Amino acid sequence: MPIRDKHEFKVSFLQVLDEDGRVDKQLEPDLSRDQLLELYRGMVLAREADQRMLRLQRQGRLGTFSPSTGQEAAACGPLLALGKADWLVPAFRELGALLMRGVPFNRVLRFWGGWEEGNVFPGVDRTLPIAVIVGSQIPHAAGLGYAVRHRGEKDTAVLTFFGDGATSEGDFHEGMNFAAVWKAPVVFICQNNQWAISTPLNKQTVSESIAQKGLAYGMPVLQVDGNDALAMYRAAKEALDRARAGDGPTFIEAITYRLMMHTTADDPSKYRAEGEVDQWERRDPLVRFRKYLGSKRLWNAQKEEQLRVEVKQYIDDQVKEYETPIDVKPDIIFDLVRGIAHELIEEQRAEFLHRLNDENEDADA
Amino acid sequence: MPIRDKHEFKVSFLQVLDEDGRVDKQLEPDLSRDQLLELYRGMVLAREADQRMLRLQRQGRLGTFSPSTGQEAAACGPLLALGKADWLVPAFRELGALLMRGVPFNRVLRFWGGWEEGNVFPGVDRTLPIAVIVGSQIPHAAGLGYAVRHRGEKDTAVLTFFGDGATSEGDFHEGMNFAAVWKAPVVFICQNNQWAISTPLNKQTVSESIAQKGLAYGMPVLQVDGNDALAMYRAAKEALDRARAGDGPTFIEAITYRLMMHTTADDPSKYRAEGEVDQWERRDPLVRFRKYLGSKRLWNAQKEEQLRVEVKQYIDDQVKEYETPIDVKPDIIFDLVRGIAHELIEEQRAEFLHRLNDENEDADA
Amino acid sequence: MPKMTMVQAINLALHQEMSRDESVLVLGQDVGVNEGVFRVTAGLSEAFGESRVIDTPLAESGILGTSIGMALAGLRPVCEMQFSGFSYLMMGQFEGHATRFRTRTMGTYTCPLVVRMPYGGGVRALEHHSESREALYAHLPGAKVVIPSGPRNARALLVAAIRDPDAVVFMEPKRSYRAFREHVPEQEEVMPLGKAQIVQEGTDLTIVSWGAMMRMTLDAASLVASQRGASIEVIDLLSISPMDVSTIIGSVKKTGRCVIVQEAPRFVSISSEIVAQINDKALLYLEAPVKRVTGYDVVTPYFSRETPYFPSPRLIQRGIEQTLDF
Amino acid sequence: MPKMTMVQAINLALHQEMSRDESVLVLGQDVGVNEGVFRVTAGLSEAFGESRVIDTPLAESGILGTSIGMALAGLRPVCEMQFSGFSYLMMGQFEGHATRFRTRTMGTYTCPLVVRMPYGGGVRALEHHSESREALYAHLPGAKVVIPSGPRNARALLVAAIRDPDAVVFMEPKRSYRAFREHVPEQEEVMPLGKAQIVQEGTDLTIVSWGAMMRMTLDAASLVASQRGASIEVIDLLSISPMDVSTIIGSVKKTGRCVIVQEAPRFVSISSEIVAQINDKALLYLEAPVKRVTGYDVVTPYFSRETPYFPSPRLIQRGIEQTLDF
Ligand SMILES: Cc1ncc(C[n+]2csc(CCOP(=O)(O)OP(=O)(O)O)c2C)c(N)n1
Ligand SMILES: Cc1ncc(C[n+]2csc(CCOP(=O)(O)OP(=O)(O)O)c2C)c(N)n1
Ligand SMILES: [Mg+2]
Ligand SMILES: [Mg+2]
Repeated sequence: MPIRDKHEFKVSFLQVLDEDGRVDKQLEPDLSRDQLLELYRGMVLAREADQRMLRLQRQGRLGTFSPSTGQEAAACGPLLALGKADWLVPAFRELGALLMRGVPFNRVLRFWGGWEEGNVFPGVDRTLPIAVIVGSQIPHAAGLGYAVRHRGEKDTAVLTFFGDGATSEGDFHEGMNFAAVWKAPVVFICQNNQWAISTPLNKQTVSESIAQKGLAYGMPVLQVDGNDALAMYRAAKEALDRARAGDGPTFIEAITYRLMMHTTADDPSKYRAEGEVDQWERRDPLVRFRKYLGSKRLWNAQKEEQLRVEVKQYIDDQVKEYETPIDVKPDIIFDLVRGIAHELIEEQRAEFLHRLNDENEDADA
Repeated sequence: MPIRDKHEFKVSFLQVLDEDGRVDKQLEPDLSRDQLLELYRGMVLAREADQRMLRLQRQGRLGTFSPSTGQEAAACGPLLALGKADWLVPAFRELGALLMRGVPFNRVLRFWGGWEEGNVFPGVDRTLPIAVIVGSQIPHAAGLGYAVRHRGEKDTAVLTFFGDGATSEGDFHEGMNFAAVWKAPVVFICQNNQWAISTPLNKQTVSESIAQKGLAYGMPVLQVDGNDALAMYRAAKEALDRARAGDGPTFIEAITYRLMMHTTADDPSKYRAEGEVDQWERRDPLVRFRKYLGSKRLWNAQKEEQLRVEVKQYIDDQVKEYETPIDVKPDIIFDLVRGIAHELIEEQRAEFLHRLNDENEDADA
Repeated sequence: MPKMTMVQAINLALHQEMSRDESVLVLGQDVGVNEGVFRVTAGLSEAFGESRVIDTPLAESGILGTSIGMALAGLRPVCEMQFSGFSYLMMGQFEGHATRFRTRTMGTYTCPLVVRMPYGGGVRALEHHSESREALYAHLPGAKVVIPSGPRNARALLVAAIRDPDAVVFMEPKRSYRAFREHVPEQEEVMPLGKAQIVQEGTDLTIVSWGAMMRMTLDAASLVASQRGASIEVIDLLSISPMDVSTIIGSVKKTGRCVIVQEAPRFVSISSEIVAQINDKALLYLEAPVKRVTGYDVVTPYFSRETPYFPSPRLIQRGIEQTLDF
Repeated sequence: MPKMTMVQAINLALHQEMSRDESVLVLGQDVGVNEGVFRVTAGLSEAFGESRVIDTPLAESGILGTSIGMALAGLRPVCEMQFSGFSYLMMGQFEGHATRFRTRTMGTYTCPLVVRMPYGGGVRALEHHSESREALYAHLPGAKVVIPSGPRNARALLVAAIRDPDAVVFMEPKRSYRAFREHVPEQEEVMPLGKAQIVQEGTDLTIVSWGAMMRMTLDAASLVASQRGASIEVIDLLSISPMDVSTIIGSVKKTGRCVIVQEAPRFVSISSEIVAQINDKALLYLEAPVKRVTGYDVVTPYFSRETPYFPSPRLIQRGIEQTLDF
């Protein structure tokens, strides 16, 4: 008794498709052809959209944004398991998740283009906007989880994403703990893409894994190959099912990699070796999944070509829509500051409109 | 490979003296007679001082305070291992630690009596004042650890205390992580006394132990019988030695119990069963340690009597000192707000002195 | 109904609102079984159960952050910061989300929540338990900050805060929690947010105050009135943000003299803004500088020294006299 | 020496202070290998090594909290909040400790540290990257808040902040980081904290401004001066807290008219305090209400809408004209 081992823990690792696209039959999820194609389309759309955003940004047609190329499996796999009644609480590097959720691409563009309209998702409910303050959305997910359970919404869960860097923030810790204590139906997915801007994982934490951070909260944890869309689907599906069944939250670490810059304002050559990137390019989640589809005879070069054309057409249309001027009153922000009007705001609105007038005259003159 | 256990962890539990005071010879630390008696005196002093404070508070001679009765082993054991060059970063329930550190009891009284002088410890260096904001001192300990190592102060470590409730705060998380990443020489001791005011441990966290929270940071962790002064000494000594040797921080969970109210303003009968307290009273750390001393023929009733007399005499003297009026300028706070004088502060100081004058005249009239 | 303390009145508001609206819930440290360290949440857990009266872990940012999540889902959480001195730990969630979701999503998501917190000095408490920092919250666009001064308005304002569509910081002057009693009607009473109250009419001088300072202010005002026959108008600000500037301006235009009494330190405070509003809108009516009777710009001393660091009736009286004599 | 941008000037201050004093170190997110997201810490890691230029984990409260620990041990940490919009996460450590250790321990322990943070709008950045919230820090007793307006004073003030015995919030107007260059002498230059600077003398009207607004203000002032022959005094506040009130009062007593130009929202802001100080000390000298040209009390809009939400030279010009014509 004097010194004895009292508690034991382990962190398991899940991979379904290996790096060559070979599937582990035991673990292969039971997905229909349509579901598989939906997942693949989601990833391709995310990739193509990302590349287009990069061009738009370089052309000055879009603001700074955070590319997600390389992380499509981690973002899209779980979305295939998410229902309409579930809540989605994103960070800022889950383009694929937003698009699979049904958020029109033009809204994403509007967000990065500097318009609040980019946070309004017509017809898409229960989907929070991008969270810019790292980790701050994690307690929101816990609160949403509490709310849906409190309301007796059976079969409803909450899915939230964040990065490896976010796990250092107090809000990660507090949000995870609340969810665990409340047994809230929340699935926490950390996209461990190895970097937080220029900070490599080993300066972020010296734990052997990110997954083990969930042990602090008494939460089931799993480490997943985040470039394996099937594994991500499987892990998220199981966790969401557990959440819906009332068995509480789960923490999933998705091991993946940020193939591009942190944001378009960032120059990764300052802090990381090209070789590292090459190595991860070989683990491209799209290539791997395509091989799997091929091996199931669901895919070929022609289908790929068709898909790319369709996706690009969609993107073109959405870019056009994005670039259609937004027609709103210039003082809309004064309407939005609070739900109830107040004299000081109205006074300032009047000042503002007067000033706009004055400056426009000035510009005209 | 597809699903496999990748990391394994365990939490061990340490006890040296069992509940009847029987020692585990293998684990018994090599302490001299003087050291053992110093440790016992520390615990007795803490207990007697706590009881005296309770009386003073009830008599209106002291403000609200947080009694530490029952937690003496957890606070005093580690102090025996702490050197003068080490830093001590307390929370607010380590009376024994402050007294063993050499802080005169009258200073502790002054703190709880509402005087800043209670944070000035003549002749005692490297000892921070009581931290009231739960968990906020934890990052300070990490920063101090960085500083001493950065300065090349070999053989210097930092010891910090906090409660089970504190482990829910973001600052616990952030401070622990910084210390781990920096391999800072810090020993973190959580006094898990089962309650945070009225919040029981199972509403604070659903992890099987507090100790395992350290796994999140890749830190060595240990759970200790916190009512066993020898185990606390041993665990802290090993951790401090490891810290001094450059091997980084350690997290220790001391399992103990708050035998009294949270503070003198609290009524625990509202939220906990008496039976629970009785159970823990049987594990009184002083009784256990006294049995051990007796079994080593270092102690008997007469020595106990002598010690109690000596300690009470010290307490009496210190209470007298505490109740001697403090002679400082009434506007001292204006001197202390910043290190450099400024006109607005001087203007307000003048207003303040004028007002004191005016109100004194008023009182005289 | 017997007269009530502010603690009882706030408790009544919580009971009635929780009965009225299922979506209202209460969360915070020790608010359940222990009924709050000041017993403000007495009886709630018993009446509404643990799922609507939640004892949370010890984490202020987590408390507000999860409350935001609940509010986004359509609940109306009333969360408690055990003392305002620990509320700065949730400043990130407050500034970054509670005040912003409405603008950010153009009204698609809002945060109908209340953050209750006891604030202020005068109760001989530990460090961090005596400050008045309403200015920090009031500066933030989108925030609402409400401070009652007595049992009756505490009840009526808390009801309004709970029903408000946005985040409201509800600061309770703990010095007034049990200091006096007032009649509080059993039936529902709601006061609009954003409105001050003229609690005493007068023509010679306007006093603006709020929270625990109101009682002292009324005492000082009646002393000066009786000693000098001055007619003093007293405004209870109640809503710190948004501020009922027109009531203040209307009064100052009438009296030409103004004293502001505030417990908080002076620099960049609510009193500064009131002076600035008077400058903006009624400068030419002033017959004397606006007088600020406030706390000092120093770290609040420990409680044995604290008394002269807060305004006193005498200090307020002097401020009034000085302004009348200018 | 060639002319420098503000980024270069701040970098120079850091280089020189780190060379001069071994106890100075720099920490924050991406300040090391990456040299800061704005390159403010360029070359420091190379020159002084990883142990004095620390890439920290992503945790603002942890960054300030550990800096406080370092400062208590006698080091002089200069920590960076990557953007001021994330600094509210460390409000608890700032309010609770950085500003209080001196009073709490009666001077036994102090916190000689600097919190650098880029702030303010006008660079078309994401949400949370455009606010000016100096008022939050300035309200806290014990805090020092400094805002440079150009390369030369940025360098000289940062040196002073690093040498200051207490915690200093050093807010860098990111819009001015690279907007213009100034001659910055190679040899040491230190400006005292707590002092404003009269950058242009005049007799008809006083303008007080700071940070990124200074340039616009000077442009507007010279336009009005040339168009109307008005003699305008311009004060660069520099030190937000403690504030150099006597310089402002001296100027207003001379000119009788004052315009305050501030990027931040108006309500309970630095501009409010300046008006209040003028009310307290120079009311009878005023020939017109003090004019506040400020941001609006709304949530800063996303960047495509942001421009008209900040003061513009034209708006400042109008404010000056209106005050002259009153
Ligand atoms: C609280 C906060 N601090 C700093 C930043 C600036 N910042 C934006 S993204 C980022 C790194 C995030 O890293 P990680 O969580 O790993 O996500 P990733 O960018 O890799 O997807 C930082 C420091 C921020 N947005 N929020
Ligand atoms: C940040 C913060 N929140 C709330 C409080 C009020 N409070 C004081 S002690 C305490 C409970 C602390 O529990 P724990 O950490 O277990 O320490 P213990 O009191 O049991 O020694 C609380 C909630 C505080 N002091 N600081
Ligand atoms: Mg990352
Ligand atoms: Mg405890």
